[in-house]
Amino acid sequence: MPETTSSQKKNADAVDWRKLKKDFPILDQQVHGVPLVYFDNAATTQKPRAVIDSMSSYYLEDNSNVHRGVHELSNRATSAYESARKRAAEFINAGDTRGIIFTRGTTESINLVAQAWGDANFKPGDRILLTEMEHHSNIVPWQLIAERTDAELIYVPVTGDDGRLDLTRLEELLSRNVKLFAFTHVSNTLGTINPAAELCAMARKHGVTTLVDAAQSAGHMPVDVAEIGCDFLAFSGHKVCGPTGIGVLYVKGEMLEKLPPWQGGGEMISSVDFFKTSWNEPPYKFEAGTPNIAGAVGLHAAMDYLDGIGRRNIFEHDRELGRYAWRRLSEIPGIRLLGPADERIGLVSFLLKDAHAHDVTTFADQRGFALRGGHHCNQPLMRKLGVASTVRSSFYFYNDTDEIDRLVDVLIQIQKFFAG
Amino acid sequence: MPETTSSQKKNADAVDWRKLKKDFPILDQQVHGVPLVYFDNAATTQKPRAVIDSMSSYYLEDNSNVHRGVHELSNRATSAYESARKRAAEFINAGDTRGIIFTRGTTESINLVAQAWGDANFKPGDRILLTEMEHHSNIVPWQLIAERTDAELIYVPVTGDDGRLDLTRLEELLSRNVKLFAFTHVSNTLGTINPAAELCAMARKHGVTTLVDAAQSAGHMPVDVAEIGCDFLAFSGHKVCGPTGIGVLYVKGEMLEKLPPWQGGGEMISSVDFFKTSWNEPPYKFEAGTPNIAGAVGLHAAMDYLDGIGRRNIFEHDRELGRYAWRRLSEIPGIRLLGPADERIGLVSFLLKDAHAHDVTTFADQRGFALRGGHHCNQPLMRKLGVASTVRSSFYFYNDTDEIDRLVDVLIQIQKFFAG
Amino acid sequence: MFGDLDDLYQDIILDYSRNPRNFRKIESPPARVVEGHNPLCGDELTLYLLMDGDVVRDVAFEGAGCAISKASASAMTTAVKGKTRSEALKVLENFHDMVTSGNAEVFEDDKLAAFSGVHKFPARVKCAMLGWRALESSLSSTDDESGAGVSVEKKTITTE
Amino acid sequence: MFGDLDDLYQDIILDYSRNPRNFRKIESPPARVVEGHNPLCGDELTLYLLMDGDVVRDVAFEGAGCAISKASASAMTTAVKGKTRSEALKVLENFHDMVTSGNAEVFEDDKLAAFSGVHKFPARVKCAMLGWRALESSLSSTDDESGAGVSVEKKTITTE
Ligand SMILES: Cc1ncc(COP(=O)(O)O)c(C=O)c1O
Ligand SMILES: Cc1ncc(COP(=O)(O)O)c(C=O)c1O
Ligand code: FES
Ligand code: FES
Repeated sequence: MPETTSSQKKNADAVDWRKLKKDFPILDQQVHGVPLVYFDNAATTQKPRAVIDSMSSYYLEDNSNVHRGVHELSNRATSAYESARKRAAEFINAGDTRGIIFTRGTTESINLVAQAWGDANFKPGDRILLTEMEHHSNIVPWQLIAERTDAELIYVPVTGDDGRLDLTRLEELLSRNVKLFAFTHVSNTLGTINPAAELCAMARKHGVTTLVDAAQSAGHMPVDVAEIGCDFLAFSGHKVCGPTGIGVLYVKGEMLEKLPPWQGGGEMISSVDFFKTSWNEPPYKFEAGTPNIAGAVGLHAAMDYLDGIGRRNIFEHDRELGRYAWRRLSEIPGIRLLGPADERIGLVSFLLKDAHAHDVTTFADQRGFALRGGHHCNQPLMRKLGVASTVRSSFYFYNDTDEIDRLVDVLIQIQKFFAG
Repeated sequence: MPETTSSQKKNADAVDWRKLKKDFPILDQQVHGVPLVYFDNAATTQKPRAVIDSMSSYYLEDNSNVHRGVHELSNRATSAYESARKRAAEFINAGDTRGIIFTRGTTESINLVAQAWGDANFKPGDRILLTEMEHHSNIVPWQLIAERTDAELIYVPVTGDDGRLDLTRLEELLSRNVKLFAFTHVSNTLGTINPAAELCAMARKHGVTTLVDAAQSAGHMPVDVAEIGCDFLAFSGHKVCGPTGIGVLYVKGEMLEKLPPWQGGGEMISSVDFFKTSWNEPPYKFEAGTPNIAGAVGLHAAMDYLDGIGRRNIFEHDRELGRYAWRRLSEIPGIRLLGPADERIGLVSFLLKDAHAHDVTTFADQRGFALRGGHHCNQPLMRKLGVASTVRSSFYFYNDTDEIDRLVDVLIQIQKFFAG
Repeated sequence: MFGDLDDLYQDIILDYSRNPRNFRKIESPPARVVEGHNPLCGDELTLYLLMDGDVVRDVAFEGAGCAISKASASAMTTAVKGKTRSEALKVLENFHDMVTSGNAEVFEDDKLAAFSGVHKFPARVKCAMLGWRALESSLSSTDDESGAGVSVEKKTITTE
Repeated sequence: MFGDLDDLYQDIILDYSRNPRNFRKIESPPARVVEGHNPLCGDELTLYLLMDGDVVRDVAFEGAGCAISKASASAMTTAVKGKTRSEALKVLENFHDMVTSGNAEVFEDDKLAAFSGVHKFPARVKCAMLGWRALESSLSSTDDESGAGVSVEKKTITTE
């Protein structure tokens, strides 16, 4: 988990956050006649002009198919695509580009592991360990492969409203014939930051393979696969200021050779006969068909943009917002706040007394606030917490405390409106 | 196969093709100090400004995640995404948006059918019928599922250099316990247009399910799934003037309910429990995770753009170029031209005497021509034709006969250069 | 004061949601029981329907949903009680037309007209339809010969 | 006259490709046989290597590739004949450095320097390396005790 040192603290203070906001043209607009406040960053982040322009330039100047061409445009497209891969390797400190597979996003990355690795490795009675705070994208792929292979799912419990993993049980759970432990780095509903390195170390002790869902962490804090020590890690471009339709699956070196191919098609082959095919080397072996080339270009620009600010700075900025929001929201009578009070990302989930989450978000929308209400693709967790839905307000570096103050005012109005 | 009527002929003549070329900024550039001539359209097409701008606008004004949000941006993003689906249904005359599944491209569409439908339907000894002119993307997914299910692949032969399917054998092949017949609408190496409706009708007679690979046809001629009568059809956005990272799988109504889910995750569920999940309705059931929203927006603009010109007009224009190229190339001594002399798309594959395909493309590139040399992801076909690679020049509506004349001059130079 | 919001959350809707009508169980059997589920939010509503031949003798619901879904289900119960099956289905059809088009003509002078504002909030149409879709599903099931109610396990409300 | 093309297709390369050197079989056994395969284009090259202890006694190739691959394989055979295993591998390393960097210093006064132009054509580096990678693979295999050549089924040349 990121530590704050006083020198880094200074860095975050030195960033001109207001100026960065100007890089996001979409934020400078009115909705329903009032200024937009975008607080739905956990669903998707906005894109800075540099990212949008990088993709336009690609199509305006360099567009071609990759890898098998020898002409100028094809060379440019190939080198743009492959340098995005190199950048992604740096972004998570993967060391080697062979372990960087481009996918559509976190969901597809996890499905690849479940269907290719899982299918080859799970035997009847094997256990797949998840946590109760997983996103549907880190549950359903495992249910599907568990059914196919007669493996079984078990879950690390969440403690309650303060939303931590009950780690006292982990050791015991890991020893129950577990083959794979898949968990989220940061919860998209609770805001909890899980101690990924610690969890992976424990899993390794038991010979358990690990997958980290970094959808909510990759754009919000430094993510270092060497430090975490996981076997697989997944994240989405659209949640790190990048475009939709692109994401990354990281695969650790020793896993790469053992990972069977998943989708078949162009690019992923070395040689094809009518009845027999040999595979290309990783990462190409796992990328069938024409990839999302422009998406990779946009993701490259997004990673450059984020690391230009510094993800540790972003983390500190957002954490301050999260703490501020938590404090201000606590003032609202009868509000129920979910997740840990600290050691959290810049995200708050809550329930107002007398007002349903969707009524709150509809009302807030008319006041310009983009909030998300619902189960946040965390239905099992919601059921455990005894709620059908929550309101979620998730922040990013272009948000500020002033926006939070205005939100609190509107929430108080809403509370009154529905209480009658 | 498209018929030319005299009235449509007039339409094609009435289009100002030169003016359309101005919609493609990328084409107005020099490479290696000479003007670019882009003849690699079968690999990927270029994008008109309208397509590029549509995606920028989406990110500049409307970007949000889809479906589960109630705020303004989320409504806009959802309606942009769903109206792209509606447009795609029109584009191939699917009637119903339920059968339009957004994927990464043709390859992923075929893998979805192979892994979800194939896995549920193939039994040991069942046969999967392909043709010898299939792209790797319509071979390898079937090899993978055949291996898993102990099904068997069989192939409709290609007649030889004139590159037609040997249809005299089809009836007999279909009767050999075939469960699925998957074939390409248009060959990406030979340029052959297969009589898709006829092939599907024959398959239907034998109770055989059909999949049409429309990667090379969707942007080049009218494609009408009702007329073709197929069960599945796949195409890619990037080959129809749209962006990379988006494609379509069409599924016929009666197949939809029987198609099991493939990838698991957000959006594709109706309700998730820790141990059990129920699926959303089609098409959502088949779209796990955040989709390529901007990609769908770009594809929408591309389909509008193409149908603004008229795909029948494009077909006629390109066919003329193909015929012209065939005639002019035939003048080069010792050239070997592959595929049928007529009933072909605007695409020519050939071999020069004394010059290897990759030497030809490297040389031509220095003269500004983007050609493709290689096996074009058609290795089994190439082996059958006794070649390792060919040079392919593939045209689109922004190309013209003048460019072809210049290509012929350069090819004659190349021939001389390597013959010595 | 609140623009479009006032159209959506009219006084009668707020009242119906705070004090839902026919918010109770009906014993089953003889009542038919259907669970409606809105996959967009996860809300669930249980509908109880007691038929007398072709006529809705009693109808009631339970569940924790949003203001729109509770108010709409309340209004539905008061609107269809005493109606025949086909009359009830006709009201449903008109109601659906109204919440998607905004045109409240058919319901002039009726409390149901209060829901016409929903059409400006496309993401909330499913909320307004939740109780109605459960009713539709319940009406289309048949009581078995023993007279025991038919319990449809769970009905996902996917079409608006 | 042709700019970068002249750098790539130098006279000596054209000559070597039109009239490849050591373009023949060597009987196996005793020769080792390796098939190199370039997945980018599908071209295949068969390399025959006859060792005398640690020394390359004879080396030859067959196959239908592009001008670059044929010329480079030709040059390779002439360059490594008579060299020890480690000397040959050193030449390979230098050759690879040159075709990726363009720096021909090590090969001054050598026919191999003609291939330095390849570095301007990144998509063709694999062509220039095809024969060399087959050699590398062949050198790293060992003859079995009977003295029969080792036949490596097929070696895909994926790294440049
Ligand atoms: C924790 C977590 N995992 C996975 C996902 C799925 O990401 P995507 O929809 O980009 O595939 C999300 C985003 O919704 C998430 O928050
Ligand atoms: C006939 C055919 N099928 C399938 C494909 C694969 O399409 P994609 O790479 O967009 O998935 C192609 C394009 O290369 C093709 O030409
Ligand atoms: S938000 Fe769940 S029914 Fe309205
Ligand atoms: S093109 Fe095949 S080896 Fe050069």
